[in-house]
Amino acid sequence: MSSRPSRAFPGRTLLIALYCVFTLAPIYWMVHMSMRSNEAITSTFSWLPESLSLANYIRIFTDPAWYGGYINSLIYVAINTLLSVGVALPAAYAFSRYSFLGDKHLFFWLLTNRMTPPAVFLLPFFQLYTAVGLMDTHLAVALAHMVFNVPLAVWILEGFMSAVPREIDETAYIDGYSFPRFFARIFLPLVKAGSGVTAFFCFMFSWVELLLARTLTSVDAKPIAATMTRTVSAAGMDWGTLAAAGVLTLLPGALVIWFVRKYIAKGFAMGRV
Amino acid sequence: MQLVDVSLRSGSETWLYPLSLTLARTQINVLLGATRAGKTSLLRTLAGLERPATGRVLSAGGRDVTHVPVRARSVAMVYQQFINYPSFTVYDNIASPLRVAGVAAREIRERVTAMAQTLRLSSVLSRYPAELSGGQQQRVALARALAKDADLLLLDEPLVNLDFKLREELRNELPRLFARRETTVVYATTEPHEALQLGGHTHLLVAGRLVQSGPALDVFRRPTTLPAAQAFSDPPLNVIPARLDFARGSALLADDMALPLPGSLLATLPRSIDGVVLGLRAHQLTLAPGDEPACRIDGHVDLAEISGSETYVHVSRAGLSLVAQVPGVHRLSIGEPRTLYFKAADLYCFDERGALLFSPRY
Amino acid sequence: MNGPKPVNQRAWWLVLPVLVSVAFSAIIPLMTVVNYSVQDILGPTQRVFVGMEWFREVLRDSELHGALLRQLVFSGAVLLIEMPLGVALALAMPQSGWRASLALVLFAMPLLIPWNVVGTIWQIFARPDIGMLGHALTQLGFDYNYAQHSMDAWITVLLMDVWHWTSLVALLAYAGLRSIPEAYYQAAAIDGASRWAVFRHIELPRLRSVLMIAVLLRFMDSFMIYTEPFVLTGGGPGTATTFLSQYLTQKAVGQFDLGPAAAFSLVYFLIILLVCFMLYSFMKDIDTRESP
Amino acid sequence: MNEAPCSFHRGIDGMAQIQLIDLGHSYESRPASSRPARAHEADPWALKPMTMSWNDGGAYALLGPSGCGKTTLLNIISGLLQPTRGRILFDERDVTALPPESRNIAQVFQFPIVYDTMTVFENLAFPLRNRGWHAADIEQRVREISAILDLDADLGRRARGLSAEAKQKISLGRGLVRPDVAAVLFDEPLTVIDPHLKWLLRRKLKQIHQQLRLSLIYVTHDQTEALTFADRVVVMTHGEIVQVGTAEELFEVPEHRFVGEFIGSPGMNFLECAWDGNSARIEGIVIRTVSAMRPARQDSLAIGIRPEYVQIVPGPGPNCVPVHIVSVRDVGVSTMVALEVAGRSAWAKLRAPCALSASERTFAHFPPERCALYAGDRRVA
Repeated sequence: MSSRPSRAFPGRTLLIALYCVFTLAPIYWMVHMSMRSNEAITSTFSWLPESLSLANYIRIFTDPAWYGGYINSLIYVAINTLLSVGVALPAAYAFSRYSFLGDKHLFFWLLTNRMTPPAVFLLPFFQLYTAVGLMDTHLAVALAHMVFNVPLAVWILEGFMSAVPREIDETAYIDGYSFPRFFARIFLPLVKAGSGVTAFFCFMFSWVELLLARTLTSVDAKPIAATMTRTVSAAGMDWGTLAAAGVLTLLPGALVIWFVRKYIAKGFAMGRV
Repeated sequence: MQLVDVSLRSGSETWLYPLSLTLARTQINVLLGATRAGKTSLLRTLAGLERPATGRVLSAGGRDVTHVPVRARSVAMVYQQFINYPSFTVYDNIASPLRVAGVAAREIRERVTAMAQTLRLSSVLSRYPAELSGGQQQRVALARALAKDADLLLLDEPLVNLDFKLREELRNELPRLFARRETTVVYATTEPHEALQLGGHTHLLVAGRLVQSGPALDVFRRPTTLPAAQAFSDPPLNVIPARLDFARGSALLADDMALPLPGSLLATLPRSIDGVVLGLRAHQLTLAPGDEPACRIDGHVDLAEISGSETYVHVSRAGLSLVAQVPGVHRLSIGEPRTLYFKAADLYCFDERGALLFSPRY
Repeated sequence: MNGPKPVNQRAWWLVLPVLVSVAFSAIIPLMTVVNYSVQDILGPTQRVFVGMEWFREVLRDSELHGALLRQLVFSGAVLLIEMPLGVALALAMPQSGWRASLALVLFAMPLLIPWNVVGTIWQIFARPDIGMLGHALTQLGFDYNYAQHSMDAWITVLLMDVWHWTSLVALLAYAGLRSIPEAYYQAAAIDGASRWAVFRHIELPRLRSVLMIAVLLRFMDSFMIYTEPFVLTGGGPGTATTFLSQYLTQKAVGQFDLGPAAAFSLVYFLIILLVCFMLYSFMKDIDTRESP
Repeated sequence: MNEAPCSFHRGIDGMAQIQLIDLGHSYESRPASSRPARAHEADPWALKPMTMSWNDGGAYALLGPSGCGKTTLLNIISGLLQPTRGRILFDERDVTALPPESRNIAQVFQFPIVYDTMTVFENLAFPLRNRGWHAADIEQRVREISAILDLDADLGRRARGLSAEAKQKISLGRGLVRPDVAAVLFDEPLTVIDPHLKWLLRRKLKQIHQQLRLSLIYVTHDQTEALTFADRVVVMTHGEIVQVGTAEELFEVPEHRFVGEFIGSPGMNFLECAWDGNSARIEGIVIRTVSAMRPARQDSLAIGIRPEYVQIVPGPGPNCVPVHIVSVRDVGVSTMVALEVAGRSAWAKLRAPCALSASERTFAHFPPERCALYAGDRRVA
């Protein structure tokens, strides 16, 4: 509607175009590889796909060791997202609404967990989860990922919740709402967008993490990312299958982005606009 | 409802110094004071949203409700921001306190419909608050508060965020809405004329202290102290420091200008008093001398503010600035010499510590 | 009125689930690490208290010094490239419409790829024999092979990280830019400000807090990088791309040197905490110096 | 069309500076977050086509409730918005298609806009530096403006740490610093100012206008602001200009019912009346008015009278109608009497306290020189 003042600068379209090419090129190459046979890959170099073969994909979908990995990954990511958002909601409410003994220290301590290199925890995790009998379960990975996802979730949600006027809470209490009823009926619908954004980030960080996921699983809950290391066989690398498996790991992410594309900008503002 | 020695602190900050206050039952109680005078703190204490640091809050029946949680009290509150539940429709917003209280569905429907009718919201019942204009949103908040039929209705500057004309309109509706109810209304405002137009009782707050309580006009006309007179004055009270000259029956201003004072005033003052502070309300100053003999002060126009039906003429002279509220539109240029007239009988007189010595008769 | 938050100790009940869930996975393992760092584990039941021994050993470890140096250079390079590039991309992004959505979705893509797959993608992309990049460079006459030349390995890992993470900076900056009220741009236009002045005096000051978050995130994550170079180069050639996390994992899992590994873990964690704190105070300091 | 009352000239003191020629605007696609639906939403014009001219060196105010189109008009003048119809001329030069920076105007926004990283001095100098002024000239002009706005003491400080008032003064200063602008536009600039400081800044603005002789256009919904500030007030509602006039004219001679209702507190009373071919009648009683012309239409006629001029009298007489007193409220400075006249409610605002009581029946006198006849929305001359 309004004629916005120009924010253009020379070469801006070129910059965006170049960066998009840079982003897409490796992905294109993997997709390209995924549709070639291993022999073709190693024998002839080709810039463009010559024949579209789905053989690599079929192999993945018919081998339970392969597709089981996807299911395992999705299960622990889902558990982690639910648990993280679930425990973060009341905590973020407490941080955004009240001051209490040690609140600042607690918040800071939570954030330091985001700064802990997962490598530091590898061994202790292994021992701890073995001790409590959680090794090689989806729950183990979900719990381990909560170390970095819960602080993040609390932080993002707190930003969104602080944007909701405190007077709404008070009005509800004056109206006679009990805390649980107010929280469920009135407050949660107001931070729906925030919860969605938070879930997105939890999904993202749980989905992309491998080190802990691989360490804490062996068979039953083995993630797809770990399965992919299997492709090194006696006959050398099975590039085609590896690429196809890689392409398949892009899909959940791409799908989620597509659903939240309208909220991405807002999400990265962490509700603190 | 009664507050006994209530004070309120948060950290090192004191919001309310110990004060006792009795609300006039089933009437409008106006809390009048500048921003941060403690109005909101007092309202929140009454609602139970704040626990007083000292003192007790007593309900109408004399029961101590200081520690009764908000949920269990029979109160309703309207904020200056338009606070409604954004995810509920207008209908559900108004119905919400009734639903929580477990009122029968049919009765809820009747009460919401009636309330919507009174507040002219019938056509928007199925909309969401964000789709309404500011005036409508605030009417929804009012409707929700009124529908609850609580013993105590608290309003915290409910009109301040509305356009001028909407404010005027809603302000005229309010007393009518409250009149039909058995509710004690507490209405906080910064605007003295709002207190006068709503009538009822006025409680004047200055810097966390209650300085005067009483029927609105009484407090307006007979302030007991200078701060009370200043707090209940818009435009600001004209304050004229002066020395008394009993021999000549006049007051001397800073630049030795003499103002003749009425004998009735002088007669009430002890001879020992030297310095006083004269107070004069802006509407008592005129641009033309009336029929009766009048005092005059010459000065230069600082600004003529035109409000529409009235003009606020700011005039200053050596160390003294005055404002006159005169009817009609007067366009005066800045710096123009001008004389203001007033009747000495309209002067308030305070001693140097601000206690009232003399008040004009009404 | 937006007064201070009311004090309410019962809020602890609301925080409790977070506390329990995080404490389980953070405090207990941390205790274990502290425990190991001061003991020599000789067997399942045999432990000897060794005090600061492991810490001394770790601090004298020249391999670790090498890894730390590489790590610092890497993180520095990452920040120097990704921050300006991300901000430039955010500024260049279309304002609205389908182009903006498309750019956003494209930019977010690399962020949602599992980290080992990122390594795989770049492995496939950069190999001289089958990779597009490697093949192209070889065709152009470069003697490029990231598996053999340290420099090539370095550049490839860095390029991979830029590919993987610049989007995060861009998206954060983009969100920050969107929150600048339109009136600022209008005022600048009326004042006749140049494009550079708009950036210098309106956009940059208003991006300050967002950029601080971006710097902290990028520093932390690049400092903890493990999976991607592990898959791509395996830390080599030699130790050319062996960063701290890899070195730690080698020590703990590979050589099973529990004591030194634990001591190293604590040192590692403290370095991150310290650098984050320094970055944070440095930027706070600029902030306060700007407003006397 | 509604162009007739909008064009005027102020004697011989120079040619018109800003001319709007058949200017109109409509938003084809309303943004999703647009204002709530109102009765007139079907109207496609955010700004109905209008023609008018504004003089050099004048102080004008655009006054109207929110959503009346005043900000749209302001943005068209400043060039932030392209009108969908008509032209706009500055000094006979067509600037319709020019961006804001080429229009030679300055604008002050509702909320303070300062360049945080610059000092107050640099903020004030910014528009001049961008136009290549010499340092010495900049120094002199900035000192001049900062003296007027009492910003001298803060010149060396960074802008970000200052109070909202000080920041808004910087914004005002940046708007006023260029002496050669065609006009300085103000968009509700006192919104963030504390109420009891407002009159001081109003005074500053008036003084600035007297000293600098810049053309000023001031947008506001606050009647006090508009009437105090402007030589001429442009009253707008529903995207249309309904009257242009001085404060006196708007109060004494509202040309449109909206002006009568909007200006004054409470607004003008409008009482339905009948037309007997020669004169207006309320309940059969002849009401004489200042309107000399015969109304063009015979329906929806009303007598307009300000509450300040209504007199309560004990018995019948010329221009007196029987009234029912609904309520009497002494508000300290005056007495507000709510009346019912021929089934319609009206206000009387009495200066002196009176001995009336509610539900009393008595008479109201409408002085003929204070009454005017309104046909439809417009005043009958």
